[in-house]
Amino acid sequence: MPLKFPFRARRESYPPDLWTQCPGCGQMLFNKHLDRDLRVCAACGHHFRLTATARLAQLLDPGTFSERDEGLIPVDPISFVDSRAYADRLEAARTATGLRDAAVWGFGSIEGRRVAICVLDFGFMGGSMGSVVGEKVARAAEGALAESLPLIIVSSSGGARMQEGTLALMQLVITLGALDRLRAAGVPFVSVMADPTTGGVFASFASVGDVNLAEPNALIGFAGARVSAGTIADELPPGFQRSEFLLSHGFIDRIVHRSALRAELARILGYLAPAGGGSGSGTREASRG
Amino acid sequence: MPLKFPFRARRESYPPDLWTQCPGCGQMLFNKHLDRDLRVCAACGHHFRLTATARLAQLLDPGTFSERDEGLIPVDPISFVDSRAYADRLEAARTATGLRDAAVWGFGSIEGRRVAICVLDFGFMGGSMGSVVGEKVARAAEGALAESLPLIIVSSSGGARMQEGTLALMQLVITLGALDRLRAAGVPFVSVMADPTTGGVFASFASVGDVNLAEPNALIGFAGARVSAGTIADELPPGFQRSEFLLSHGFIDRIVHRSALRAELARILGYLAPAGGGSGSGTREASRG
Amino acid sequence: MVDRLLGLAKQAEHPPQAAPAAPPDPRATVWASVQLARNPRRPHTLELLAELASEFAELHGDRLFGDDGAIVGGLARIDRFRVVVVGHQKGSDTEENIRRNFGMAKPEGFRKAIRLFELAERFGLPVVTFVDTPGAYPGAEAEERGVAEAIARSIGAMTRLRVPIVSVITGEGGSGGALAIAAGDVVIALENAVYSVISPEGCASILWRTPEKAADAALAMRMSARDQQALGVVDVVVSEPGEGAHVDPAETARRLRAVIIEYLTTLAATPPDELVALRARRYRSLGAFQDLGPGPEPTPVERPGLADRLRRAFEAGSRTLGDTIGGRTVGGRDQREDVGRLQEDDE
Amino acid sequence: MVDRLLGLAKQAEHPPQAAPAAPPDPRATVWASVQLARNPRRPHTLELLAELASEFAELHGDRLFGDDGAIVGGLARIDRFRVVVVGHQKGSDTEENIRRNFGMAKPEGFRKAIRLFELAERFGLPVVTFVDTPGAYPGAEAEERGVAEAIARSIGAMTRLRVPIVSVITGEGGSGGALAIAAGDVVIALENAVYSVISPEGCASILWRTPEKAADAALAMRMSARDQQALGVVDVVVSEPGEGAHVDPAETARRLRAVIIEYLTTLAATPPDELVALRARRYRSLGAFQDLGPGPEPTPVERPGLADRLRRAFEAGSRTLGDTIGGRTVGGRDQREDVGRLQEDDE
Ligand SMILES: [Zn+2]
Ligand SMILES: [Zn+2]
Repeated sequence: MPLKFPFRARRESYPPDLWTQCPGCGQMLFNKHLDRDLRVCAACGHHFRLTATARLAQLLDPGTFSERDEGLIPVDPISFVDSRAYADRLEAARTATGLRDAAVWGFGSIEGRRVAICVLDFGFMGGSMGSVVGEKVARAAEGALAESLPLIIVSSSGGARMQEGTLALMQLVITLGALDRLRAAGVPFVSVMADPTTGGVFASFASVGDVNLAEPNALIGFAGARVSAGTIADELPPGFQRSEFLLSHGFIDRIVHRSALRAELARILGYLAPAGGGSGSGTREASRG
Repeated sequence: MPLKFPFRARRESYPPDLWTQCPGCGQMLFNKHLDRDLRVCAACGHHFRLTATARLAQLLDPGTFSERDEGLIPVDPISFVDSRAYADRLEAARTATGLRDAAVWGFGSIEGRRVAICVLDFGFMGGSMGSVVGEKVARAAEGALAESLPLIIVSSSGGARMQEGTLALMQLVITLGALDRLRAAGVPFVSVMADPTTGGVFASFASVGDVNLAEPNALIGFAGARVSAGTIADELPPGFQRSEFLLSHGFIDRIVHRSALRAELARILGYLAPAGGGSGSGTREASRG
Repeated sequence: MVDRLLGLAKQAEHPPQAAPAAPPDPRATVWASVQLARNPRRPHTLELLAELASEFAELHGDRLFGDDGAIVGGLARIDRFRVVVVGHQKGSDTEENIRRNFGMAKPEGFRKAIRLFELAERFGLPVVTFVDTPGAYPGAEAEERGVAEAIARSIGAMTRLRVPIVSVITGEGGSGGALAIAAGDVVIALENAVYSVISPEGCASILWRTPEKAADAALAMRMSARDQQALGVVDVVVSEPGEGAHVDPAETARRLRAVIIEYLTTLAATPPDELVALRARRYRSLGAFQDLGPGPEPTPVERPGLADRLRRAFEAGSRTLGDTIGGRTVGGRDQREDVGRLQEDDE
Repeated sequence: MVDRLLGLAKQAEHPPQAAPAAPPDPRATVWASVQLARNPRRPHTLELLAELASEFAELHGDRLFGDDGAIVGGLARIDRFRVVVVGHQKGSDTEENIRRNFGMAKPEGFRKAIRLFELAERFGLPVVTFVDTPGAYPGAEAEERGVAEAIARSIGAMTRLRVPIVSVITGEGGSGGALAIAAGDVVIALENAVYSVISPEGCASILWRTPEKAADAALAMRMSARDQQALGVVDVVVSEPGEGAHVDPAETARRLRAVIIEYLTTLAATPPDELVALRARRYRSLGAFQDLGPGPEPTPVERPGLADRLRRAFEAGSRTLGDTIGGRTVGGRDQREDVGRLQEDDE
């Protein structure tokens, strides 16, 4: 079942016949080429953000994605209003992206290997995690557990969604609880951190992959760099909160260029969830790590 | 069964009618008073090292100690000779201490609570761990496991015993394996680090207590301070490798004055191994931490 | 079991609140709570323990990097219960505040908490946590040592812990740094405690573009203890003496102690499997969304659920909604079937 | 099962050693091995993996503090086996040596190893470790971050791991820093590898009061691979091509690969409970002592055990005792009954 969006498709901000300036190197990139290059600058390697649709299309074997829980929609549990009501912000995000919220999950295949996959879309309110995103991540973990399929989550999020108050915060518990049950059952979870992975998303599911991958130069951190620099008068170290910083500090296994991500995932799953039951590996049992 | 040593009793280096100079403050201490003060300087609090006999006498309820495996004696597995043969060093240590090796273990009571206890004696070749010490620590853990009694180990050791070569090194595996089985069974282990606790003893059983206690100002470290300073030209931080340094770096739960150690052990065991099965505590089960 | 807890939550709310004389300005009211929650004379974990517990043996260190003064923990005796306590500790003066980093934990604080949680589980000891922090330390060294990972691991440990966990929000429940030790089976809050996904100043800076609007943000986020109770995030609110906990720490501790003991009593009788399953259910119910079901066409008909009930409740303007909605909010998810693979033997 | 492993150990020692032409000076011989073990051109973990494994995906970091270049690890495919590899990595030039800290791991290196061991267990992957280090880093920062605790935890993790562990001493087996990743079900050593409780220089400094006596210390500690095989610490010795591994890394890797595959094959067929029990037995047998039994009077009659057999063997002056004593030494403990509470179903 192909990916289907009940709402109007997102208006591509980069029409294919126009040019986009790379924020990495300043070069003007022809959008058609940028799309062909998986939205990575051919000159400097800057990774542009991807929509959920584009991410799934890049990672999964064509035609294999089957979405789950597409009917989950956010509500406005605390009637949140700042300069604009949460309900209005949701409506605007729906219109802009064609998504119902910032997460999409389902089953699909990567190089013939079936997986459960959940991707976040930064375009929907900064990929922020409210109740729908938390629920979808948890259901993805439960779907992976039920079918003993590896779970992949691709994060791109500013963190918890303020407009849902502490209910957004509770999604940290919900997602981590579901992932802990997955871990106890010995089902693999690979976390992929794309730009940005911050706040409550980094402080929950994104951190705890059996293997943690990151795209190059993604912003990854808990406190936003501005908050961090503003609150405490530290001189920030170079590369602060970027993928390479996280790698050298021990929180990321590998930094993977987008063009290699699909093959890399297949390769890692070849170890953690070998097709055919792992004849070559040792005795497999669901031991608690 | 009281503690009994088959060999000639250790010649006390501090006859009770003489004085000892405190290395902490330089004061002359009357030995009788020093003994009364549990061999702690009344002026500056310097903790003198204790023999295994004195340590057991201080910690256990009188007359409750029953030694186990007192028949284990070292051999000279690699015919080690430096300026002196290992066999000769063993003989000299035996004569000086009345011990067969640097560890004594058995069962006893602390404030009426039965425990398995193993103590090291620095006087026997620097408390070094060869095969006998490793075996006794392992048997103490197994004794604790068999009787579901808490285990206490009081360390005072320079580390692995070079004269037994890699067989001494293997005692790290032997002791840690036995302690891991104890941990899996939910039987508590309290490690007490006395001066000094270094090298292979610190890198094995002494580090992994459910609760780690230390006497004040004990030397505790992996590489000897001289080795460490000599090998790498670091400026050593103040208090390097002393109890307080270890506390601030997160490896010790509490620093306990010798006069409080017995009560402190009883108090902690009151939580981890409550007499009467812990009616007030939650459901008790042997879960793997 | 859920009913038992719910019943308990209602009873435990003692002494009953007197009805407010005049309808207060809700913005001023919540901001007053924020100020009280931050009052430096407010009793913190160690001050409360001195009154609550008959014995406390502090345990130090994460066994990895350091001993974080912003989170304290150890073995304590509360009435007939032997427990492991973990709590934030702010200072009561400048010197102590610096030493305690104003209650803002670094990764080593959360990793100490994890170590103590696992110690508690290994020896079958219930856990009691006291939550009072502006948030995790936002400095560069905390980022370097993985503060987000440490928070995630701590929450994860709490979700699987096979012993009871009673969490008490005593002051500021600041975001992930609070939640890291607040994911209990039951969440108690002092009357003037606050709990929010981000500090009101942070929220105001981002959404109102000025920290001056912090009181507005506090109101919009419904961060008061009573509003959190209405949401179901807090189970029971314990009233404070006089103008606030700081005027009578001993009485505050006495009131908390009674509620903690009631919950420990109930939870200690719950088998570990059930405990873990109920805890998972508790948090899973704390999400507000609708499910339109599969199919390409949206069916925007809202079922009356948690969200509706909350909206109606909040629109009524009451500050003490918890009373009307009940100690724990479990609605809105009743019609849903797939709450995970939990054993729900007694339902 | 023990017999199976013993038989395998004997077979696996290929190609057979040619008898030495003239009796060599044992002190010079062991010191030559120390020099070869330290030869900067000797292949280290990554160089060996390039030949041994058809695929290697390095995984980084301890999830706590940093990524230690002195210990590498990841997922590898060796023949038909998918395994987790952990190994020391020295540099081949000055720049790399500085980056790799000369193969001296800090706490984060050992904690990365623990993380990978647990990953291996969770997914049922056998572990292969490559050991080549002067020792753990002895600097102040390693002490501050608990290098001893990290080593202890790593060894502890290996004792309980429910997957096969094949350890290979490829160069310097330096004390606790080596053992931290060397506590395998089987320990293979290259012919010129060395293994000791302390560096020969360190031993000489303490016991001879001068590092100049390092060669004497090396001999006294019996640190050559063959002597370690005689002790039972090493199970099988793999000969090196030509003057040593560095002259033909590919051939060295080829020979190691065959032995590793043989052991992986045997161990993969062993149920996890048995694996853990056999591993415990293996190490428990590596202690040399006598038991005079209870009673106040010593009975100094030595039973012929491991110690006697070793003493006789070493006094014979042979460098290749492993051949005569066998691949694994399990004697000396045969009469003892209390080897722990292990399941010994097949004995
Ligand atoms: Zn560019
Ligand atoms: Zn003194």
